[in-house]
Amino acid sequence: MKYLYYPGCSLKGSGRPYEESLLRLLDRLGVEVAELAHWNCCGATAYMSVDEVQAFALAARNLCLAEACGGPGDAHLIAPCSACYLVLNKAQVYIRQYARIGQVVAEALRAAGLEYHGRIKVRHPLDVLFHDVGVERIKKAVTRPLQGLKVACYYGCQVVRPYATFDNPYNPMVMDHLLRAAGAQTVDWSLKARCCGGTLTGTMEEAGLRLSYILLKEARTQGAQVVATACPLCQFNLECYQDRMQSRFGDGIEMPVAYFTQLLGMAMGIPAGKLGMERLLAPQPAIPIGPPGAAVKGEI
Amino acid sequence: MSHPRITWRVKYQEDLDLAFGREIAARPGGEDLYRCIQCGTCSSTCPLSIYMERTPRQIIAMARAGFKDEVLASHTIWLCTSCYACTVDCPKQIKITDIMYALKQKALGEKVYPARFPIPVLAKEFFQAVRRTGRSNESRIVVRMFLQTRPWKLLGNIRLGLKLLRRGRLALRREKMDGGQAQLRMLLQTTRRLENQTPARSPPLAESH
Amino acid sequence: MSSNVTLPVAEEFEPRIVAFFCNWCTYTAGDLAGAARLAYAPNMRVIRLMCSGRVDPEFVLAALRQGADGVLIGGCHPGDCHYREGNYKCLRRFQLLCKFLRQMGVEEQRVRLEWIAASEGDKVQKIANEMTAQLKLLGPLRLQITPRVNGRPRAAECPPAPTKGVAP
Amino acid sequence: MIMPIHDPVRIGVYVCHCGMNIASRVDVEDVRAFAQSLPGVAAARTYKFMCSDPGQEMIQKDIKEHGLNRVVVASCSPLLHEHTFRRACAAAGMNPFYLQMANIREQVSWVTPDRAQATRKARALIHAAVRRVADHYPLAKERVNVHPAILVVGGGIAGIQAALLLANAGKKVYLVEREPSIGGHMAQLDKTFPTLDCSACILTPKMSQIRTHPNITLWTYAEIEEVAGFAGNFKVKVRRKPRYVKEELCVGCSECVSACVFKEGRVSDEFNQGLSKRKPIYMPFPQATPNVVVIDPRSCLKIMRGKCAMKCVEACLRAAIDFEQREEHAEIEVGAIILATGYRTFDARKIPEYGYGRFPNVYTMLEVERLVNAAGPTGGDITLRDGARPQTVGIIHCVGSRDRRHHPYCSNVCCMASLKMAHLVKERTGAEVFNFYIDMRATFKGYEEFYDQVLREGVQFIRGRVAEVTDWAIRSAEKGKLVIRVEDTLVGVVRRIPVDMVVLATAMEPQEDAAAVQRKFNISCSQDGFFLERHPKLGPVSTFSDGIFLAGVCQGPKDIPASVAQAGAAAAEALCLVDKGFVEIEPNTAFIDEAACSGCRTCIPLCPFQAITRDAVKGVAVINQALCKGCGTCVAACPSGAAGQNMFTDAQIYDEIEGVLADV
Amino acid sequence: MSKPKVGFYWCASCGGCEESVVDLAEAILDVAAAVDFVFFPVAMDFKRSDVEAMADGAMAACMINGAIRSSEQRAMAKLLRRKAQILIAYGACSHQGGIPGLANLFDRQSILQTVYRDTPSTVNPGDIRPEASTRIPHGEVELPVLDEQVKSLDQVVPVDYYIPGCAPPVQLLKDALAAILTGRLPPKGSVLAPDKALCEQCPRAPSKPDNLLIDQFKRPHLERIDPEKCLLAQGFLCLGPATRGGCGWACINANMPCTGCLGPVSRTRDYGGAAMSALASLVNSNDEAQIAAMLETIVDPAGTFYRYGLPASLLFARAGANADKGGHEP
Repeated sequence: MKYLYYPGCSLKGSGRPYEESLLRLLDRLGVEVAELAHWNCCGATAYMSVDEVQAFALAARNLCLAEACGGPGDAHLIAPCSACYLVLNKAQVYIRQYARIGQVVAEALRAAGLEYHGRIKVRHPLDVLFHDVGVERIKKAVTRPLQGLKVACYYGCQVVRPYATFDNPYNPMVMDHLLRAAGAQTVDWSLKARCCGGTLTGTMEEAGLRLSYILLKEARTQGAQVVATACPLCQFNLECYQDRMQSRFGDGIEMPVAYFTQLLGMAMGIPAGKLGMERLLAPQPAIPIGPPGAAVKGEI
Repeated sequence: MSHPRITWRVKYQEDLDLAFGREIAARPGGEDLYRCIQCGTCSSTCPLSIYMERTPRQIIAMARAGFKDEVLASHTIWLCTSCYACTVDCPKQIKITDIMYALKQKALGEKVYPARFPIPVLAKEFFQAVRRTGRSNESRIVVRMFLQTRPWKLLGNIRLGLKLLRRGRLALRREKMDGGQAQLRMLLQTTRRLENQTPARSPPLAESH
Repeated sequence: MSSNVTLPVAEEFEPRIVAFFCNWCTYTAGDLAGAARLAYAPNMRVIRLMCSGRVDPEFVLAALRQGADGVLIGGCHPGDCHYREGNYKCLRRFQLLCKFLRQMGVEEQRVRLEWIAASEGDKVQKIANEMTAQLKLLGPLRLQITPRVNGRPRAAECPPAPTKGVAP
Repeated sequence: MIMPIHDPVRIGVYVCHCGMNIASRVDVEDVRAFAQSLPGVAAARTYKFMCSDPGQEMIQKDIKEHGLNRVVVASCSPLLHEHTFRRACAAAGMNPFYLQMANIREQVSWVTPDRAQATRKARALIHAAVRRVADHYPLAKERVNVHPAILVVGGGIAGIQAALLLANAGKKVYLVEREPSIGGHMAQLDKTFPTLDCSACILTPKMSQIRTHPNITLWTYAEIEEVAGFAGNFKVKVRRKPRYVKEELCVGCSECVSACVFKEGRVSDEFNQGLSKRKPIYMPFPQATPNVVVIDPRSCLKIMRGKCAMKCVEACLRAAIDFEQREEHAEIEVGAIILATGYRTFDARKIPEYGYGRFPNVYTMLEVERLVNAAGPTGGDITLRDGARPQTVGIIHCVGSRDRRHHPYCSNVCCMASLKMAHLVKERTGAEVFNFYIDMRATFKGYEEFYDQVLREGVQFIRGRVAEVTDWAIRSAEKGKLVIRVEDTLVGVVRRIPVDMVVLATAMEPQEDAAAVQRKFNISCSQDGFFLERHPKLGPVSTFSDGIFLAGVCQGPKDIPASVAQAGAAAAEALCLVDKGFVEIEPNTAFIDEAACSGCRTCIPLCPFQAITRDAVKGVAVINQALCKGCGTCVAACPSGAAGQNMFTDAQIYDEIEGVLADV
Repeated sequence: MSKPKVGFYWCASCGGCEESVVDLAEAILDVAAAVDFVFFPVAMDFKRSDVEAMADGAMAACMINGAIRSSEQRAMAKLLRRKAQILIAYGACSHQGGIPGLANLFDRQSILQTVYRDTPSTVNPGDIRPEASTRIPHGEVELPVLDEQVKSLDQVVPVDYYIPGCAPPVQLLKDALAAILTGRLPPKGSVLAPDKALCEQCPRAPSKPDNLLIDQFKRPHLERIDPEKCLLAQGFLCLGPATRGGCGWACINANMPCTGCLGPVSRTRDYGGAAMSALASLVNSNDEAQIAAMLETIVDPAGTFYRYGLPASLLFARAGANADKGGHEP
């Protein structure tokens, strides 16, 4: 199966390591992806607060473009950013469910020379890796297992609810399974899907930073050596504000925060440089890498 | 010691705006507003409710009772990060996140948010940037937001900015679409025109059970 | 005809819907909608039959001929028929009839079969509203006029004689 | 059959105001004047309450004085008052089947807010009824004798009560229960609210009466296979599962259980909600009725593998154990059926936020009932999984109830059950007890007083639906506890309350096989999946299938007093039917016009009741009137118009179609 | 006493009805002896002007075969109605619209387009279409105008009797003539044929099972047909159960299923509706998708169930924008 790839604005900016590691990883696993040409902003969260119909129109344009290059059947569009993932899915639901939104969007699309038939499946990399590629294939590709590295898998909010169906919104496990396949040990914690504070870290530090801080603190309490994320905003919040958390809460949290794709890539022996590891601000995860060629043992 | 200051508090019905609740209920996602049984699940599942001067449950009660001014001026709606926990947990399946969006839109439309309050400014800057270029450019938006709200904060962020810049995670050039801008402009213009004609604020066609 | 006749201001088109409801499920659901005061469009007129299996495609065609813009058949959910299988017989006929109606240019929204259980008063409301709205969008069913001549109608058009008590 | 009437048609039309129910939305005077103008209408009147005595008398007077031979009543649904007006017409000497009703209340005034539109629709429906009634012809109801026995399905408190009442009235009763013992959920409870009587103490005597009553045949471990026939004459097939123990020989000494090769229980004990283990051969619970052991074929070595030392057989002095026992099938005839099939409890795993199944100390209410019970797995000690006593207990109401994601309805009993549990926990353990409720519903006799008592006992009440039960500790006092996160809505503040034990008041929901049972008995379910009563107020225990009645929670969540009361009502209804001795059958049967039938046989395979056969001599189809139930499927299918249906002839239906469509 | 004057005219038809008269064989001589043909364009040289010259009611009886589709046919039907005491619709086209009536699935515009432009064999570079009147060097010539739809005779003029069939069976014609000559006619409006469906006395009736349900619909040109067994029981769409008898089972005897040319019995309002109801009821499945799959094999319900009678059906013609007016029958 061939996939289309919708990076979204963040993966071209602060989320560059996510894009780099994701594309390398998919390449290594033999998953073909092509970046959607001429894409625009998905219409995410902040946009929705100003005008949700325009937000849906933005999302719909991307879906139309994807449909146009996807051929006649259903096409799969990978959206790695949680906000993009949510908005692209939400737009599909609302266009269908709310007649007037559907009409406005359809008419506006027509005016722009576009038409949407509803054939796009918006997918998150977690979903694709777990359900399409499968744990077995990942296990096979692992050459340098993570040797019991204790990882706190952090999913964040919008990737597991309310439009995602690939995992349990209360106790998601897909990332845990993937990283266990790479030899990591994942910690069981209750805050996997709790909000990281979103854009509040920049606008309302007291609230936003505390949310991120709570996550890091609980991850450390549960014994995690690294937090794995699946969303550029989560990663940014958890990683880039650690010094500020220190000054505000007087409690030093030094915790490596990496994209799950980076960790998987490491396990597959992809050089750190190719995975954007050096772009991380927080301390690099001290990853106990197994000898080359070692296989993952035990059940996941 | 002075006596504690006591004030009287009462709400007269004529000072309430009952149409306000109906208007919110008429927006997409607002359709179940009047179904709320005030159980408080939204408030307790919300990770930010601890910062809110009124819990989401209270906002809903006030919105439908017509406390328009209090609701729109409330910080609560701006503290919502759209994590959708309330929407998923609500036993009455009220789309609370959407109601918060509707209230934010209303507040922006009526310009009743507090001055120099960064969250709505960020939303607006984001909106403008996407309209102009089709994509958002994180650094520019953030800089503009700080300039408008708390310029002194910008200094504190310079260090972080530089760090990111060194690591190639901060794009100084304006992020642009690789073509299709004209089409996008047409799309957004038409959407706006159609919306001004008849707002897309109708209840859903069919509810999925 | 003179061309300067002033036409009355066009009223909104009010479609006419004939509904055949089975006694046990759908008609009861209609009563329930009433008891719950679920307001719905006044365009649907219900004819009570014991079972949706009693619905003869000829009834549907006759209703369309007589000026109905839509026909709704309501029966018990599959498996719930009071007479075990009447609703399935209805489903079989309905499917063939629909195929024919498509050939005749009758849009699929005009003739519908819905399973509505005795408890689904809200579904009666929903479907009456939905169908009325859809028919308003479609406009009147524009059947070709068969001019009826002054003479005696063909035997096949006579109301069947044997069951008639007395000529009105 | 068809008897043409040669008198000119004289129709009386009676438009009911129904107080303001119709008159407030329909211009009844306009409708009356319209009816008066229709051809064949000799009289048209309105009245405030047409179903009242003066209303009926008005119709009867007109029949006599105006020589009416047809009557149209435009009022409520025919399902409600057709019988009333038929009786009125018959009393005035008119054949009752000359009546037609136009439903201008449920179909018009109650659902059409606009007065002009409502009036227009009422006119159309009356027009159709007037057109149709002209085609009516006289019919007569047939009488069929009723079989005097009664079947009660389900041996919980409702079924027990109904069976005893009927048996005491001298009726033969079959009580069929699918579990090995009767008793139902009530047998699992410790105390009952609000009086706190011991559940077993009040239930056990009734159970033993069932066992000994000469008029009752009790079949436990048995299920209904098939139901055929109709009110007064049901034929029911019952399948009796093998219990591998001869019921007539076993005296319940349980020597076999002690002797079983399994020294300890291995199988999760259903009666104790899995909180203890039982052996493959077991007594369901001490007061089980019949007091007979049963062998579980899914765990017994002899049955599963064919090899076992069979110590149980050795131990039984009465040679009651019989591994050769096979399923038995019985066929019974009954006149009436009472369904009392009960409920099951909501699976709390479906609300993962509450951690049931993940955190060991999160319990369901029914589990804690077993813990409290002296005969339960802990001998009545309320303990946590590790045996410790809880210091703080949180009871969460509305788990799965009042929740559109699961059950939108209120389960009715949980508030009181939670109050009772709060009282028992506090009394037995002295723990601090928190009740988390959305609304407190304590509405029957003595309930508010009980609430008051529990309040005085110092139980904490927090108004708010719990969002989450978590083991994520923030403060040190929360370490090792279950933290309940809730908004105290009366204060408007989010609270975190650490507790040792969480009790979930899970919803009552329809039995897993409710839909299958519903189909078997040919009744309806309401939207929530419980069995549907004929009328929510006036027919609360009847169903749309005559002769089948409902008792207990299978009709909707209710507590013990309500179940018992409903069982009494169902028993009374069944008694009325059986004692009357006959039922009258609606004459809406199908018939064949022999002169028109070509003998094409299209109708024959379509009849669900095999009522149609072919007369080989005449070469035509013949409908057996006794077997025909009047669905009309054959009539619709007949390609040459030879089949007809009384009360629903083609002519009547075509006239109705034309009537509703005529622009009026 | 002079012999009764009789007319015989054709409208939109194939000529088969005329053949059926020839099928009277020697009996035609008796007919010729008993009546006086005053108008019979296919056989005798009378002109329209001859008919116009007659007094109204001059003909004792006139039979018209063929459907009505053009201005000329309409005019002739009206003329003959005036001149005849008894007007008989002869044959399926006149009775119910017949096979030409299937044109009501299309509008006139698209029919003309197909015939004068789209068919592969058409060479019509100037896109020339028939005109009501055309100027030629010798003056003006006129052509009949094609109506929007095909109608049965009684949709144009009042009809007294119907002789059904495509073409009518000889026996029905003989019986009708005898009835006319002896004056022993049934009430006006009657179809002069038995009022029971074809299955009655069908030679294959004994082989029809009592509990027949159909698992698969077969098409006669694709399968071998058992010459003894009930055709419906073999899965062929035989319309005998819905069709008026009186044809003498001609098709059945030729090992072909009944296609319904004699039309419905008197108790049926819509022939196709009744036939569809009966046949669909026999589909042996309760599964929506399976039913649909079985009905897939009935590729053309309109052509199958309304082969001889679309104009006489309740829907008459394809609904749509080309309706004469937006309204309904008054």
